[in-house]
Amino acid sequence: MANAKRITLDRRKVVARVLRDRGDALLITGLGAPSFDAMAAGDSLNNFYVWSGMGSAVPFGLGLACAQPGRRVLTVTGDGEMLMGLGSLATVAVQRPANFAVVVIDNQRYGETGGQLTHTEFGVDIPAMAKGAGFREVATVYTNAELEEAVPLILKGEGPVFVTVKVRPEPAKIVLPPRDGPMMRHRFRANLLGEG
Amino acid sequence: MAKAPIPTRKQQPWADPVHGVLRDFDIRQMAYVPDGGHARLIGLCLADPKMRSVLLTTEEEGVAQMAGAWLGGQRGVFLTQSGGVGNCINMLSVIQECRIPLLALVSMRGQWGETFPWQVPMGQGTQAALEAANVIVKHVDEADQVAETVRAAAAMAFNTSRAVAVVVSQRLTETGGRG
Amino acid sequence: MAQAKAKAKPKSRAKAGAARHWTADIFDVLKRHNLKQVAYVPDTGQAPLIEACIRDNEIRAIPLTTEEEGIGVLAGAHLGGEEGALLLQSSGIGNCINMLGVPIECRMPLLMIVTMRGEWGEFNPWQLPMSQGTQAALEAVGVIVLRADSAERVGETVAAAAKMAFDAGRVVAVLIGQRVVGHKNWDR
Amino acid sequence: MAGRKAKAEELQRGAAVAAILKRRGDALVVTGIGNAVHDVAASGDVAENFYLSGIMGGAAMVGMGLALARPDRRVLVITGDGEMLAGIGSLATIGVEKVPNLAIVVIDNRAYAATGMQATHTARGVDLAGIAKASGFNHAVAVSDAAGLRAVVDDAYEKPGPYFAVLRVKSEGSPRVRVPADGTFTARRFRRALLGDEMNP
Repeated sequence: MANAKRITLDRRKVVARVLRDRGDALLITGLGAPSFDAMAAGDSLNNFYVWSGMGSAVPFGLGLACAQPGRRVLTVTGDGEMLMGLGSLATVAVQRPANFAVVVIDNQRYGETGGQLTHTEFGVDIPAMAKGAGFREVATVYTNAELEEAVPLILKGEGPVFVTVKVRPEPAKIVLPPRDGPMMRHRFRANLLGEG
Repeated sequence: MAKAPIPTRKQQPWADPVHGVLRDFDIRQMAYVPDGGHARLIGLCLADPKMRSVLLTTEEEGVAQMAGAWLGGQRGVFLTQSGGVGNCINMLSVIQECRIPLLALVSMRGQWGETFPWQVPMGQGTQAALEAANVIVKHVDEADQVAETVRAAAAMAFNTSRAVAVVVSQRLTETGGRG
Repeated sequence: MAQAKAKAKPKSRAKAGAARHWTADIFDVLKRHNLKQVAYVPDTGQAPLIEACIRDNEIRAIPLTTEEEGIGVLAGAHLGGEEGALLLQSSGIGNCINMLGVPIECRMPLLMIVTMRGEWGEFNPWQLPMSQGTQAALEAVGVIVLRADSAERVGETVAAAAKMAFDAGRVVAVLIGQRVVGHKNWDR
Repeated sequence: MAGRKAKAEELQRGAAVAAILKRRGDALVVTGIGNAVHDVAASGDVAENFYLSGIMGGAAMVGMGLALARPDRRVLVITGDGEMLAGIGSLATIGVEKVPNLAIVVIDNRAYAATGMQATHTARGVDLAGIAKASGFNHAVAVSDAAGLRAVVDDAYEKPGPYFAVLRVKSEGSPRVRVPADGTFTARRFRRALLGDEMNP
């Protein structure tokens, strides 16, 4: 049922487009391909790549958004990572952080383990779950035109915002972000807070 | 179900005999989160008409499913990566408290030759965490020992109503996909 | 202990104030370290502490659906310059073991206040397997564990743990013994 | 989020569960931790009940494993909103598996009754039925009055599953009922009733 529409978008272009106008937005990326996508779009001191603990990218973003209400906070993650932390949608919705947006790059595959199909391939509608959880703005994007509409929502819309972007399943080339955790933590905080 | 390429018998030679053992034990439900280490075994189970393979969102669901399967008179097997073990510790208390048989196959990360730092804390703690949950752990790092170890673990799990995990070393699960 | 009346409204208990409640000592530590986010799964033992956090204007109290969400929330908070604490029951530890790899790997501070079930005088057998393995499971992934088994020791133990967490940058759990929390008895 | 309106909930949890169980026939019942155990046991502590007392978030998946093992029997999971919230992901797993003989009934009092009636996420707008629908359940409803309950009493047994119902009940806990606490006993009692003497297959 989720596959009624054709999926044509390229994940790397989607993430690059979303981040192009990010300004000083803070970015948390989920394990795997979304981190590569964000890295390919250009490393930034405002990026933090979460490399383990599947299901943690959304609560990670929530904590950051609560700590930095004056900044836009984005979590960009994949469908498999999001599926591991569905309860966090309810937790975010209850907190209603106005500065927080979640973007799920949904290729309907577990990219890191060989491309096995995820629940979204079989009709699980994560944006509708986010709606049920109580997110303020929810959208599903299949086309470039819909993406152009969604970008302002992601970057400026009153949150919590949830956007799923359906992308083609082919994996993109791996562009490895830094993976030394203490280093990433230092550089992120030093840049944001002026301290270690 | 999965269209992903399945690792060859050459890459994961232990998987086919393990699948044979699962058939010998009349395993009817398999629960899994996709995982490169178990990829060949998962593929064999998915292709097996006698097994119902269930794709989970998180690993603890699989432990609960195994409990339900046993209550209903079927045997199951639960496949997880070592990280997933850390999601299951609480759910394993149900298995312990009810003395429900559980056969778990764990593929290791963060252990043999791991190059990826974030896998190390959980990988190094996997066996201790399982033992903290009173799971009997059988570690195996020789390809030709995996099937026999699974056979012993299954015999123990289903005959003595215990939770038994076979932990398959990263030495045997790497398929060269990632460094 | 006071806890025997499981149905008593925690609010009134906190205010009743004959003897100072041990949760008040924890709250003082949280305030002293200027914690801003407190993530929790409701728990009878810590109810007065949770309520104090909800009432406090400087603390954002964040209810979770499951405990592992709290590990992510507090990692994000730390990146954003705020510290916090996770309040949970011992069984919830078993949901967090994998997620704890994140703060451990990144050397992020994390303070967990864990009320024990399934040990001192527990009546519910289902609580025992997890609680008996709580400390071992935490240590399996490298978490530093401190214990407090009397109400008087709670405040200083949490204070010591908070220093290790926030000053030394470590992941620390304080296990508050069920002897302190009290045990329910539905058999009467 | 229709349920957020301050409309007085008419349903009383014990009576609602009793009404559902009255026509259970040979259905198998799995309960989640806490008050649901007492609600179910109050209608009769029978061998075909399995009380999952030990953990938050596992009841739906125990029900699914059981339903897959016994496609000839209706399996009913009766649990609370807090327990269901702790295992939200299992809704997606069940939605994908499309288990036809599984029904989940959530007794939603919008509070963690076992720990002092703290508000759960459903008290603040989370719509569990909407999430179940989004997960691929065939039917997902939320009811809060007698007419709605009557429909659930039929549909929980008759609608092709997976079926999901939220019963919005008064915000209260349940009277305690004596329930066997020993899991090794309830699990084996359940299997003996279901599988005959086959105690060690």
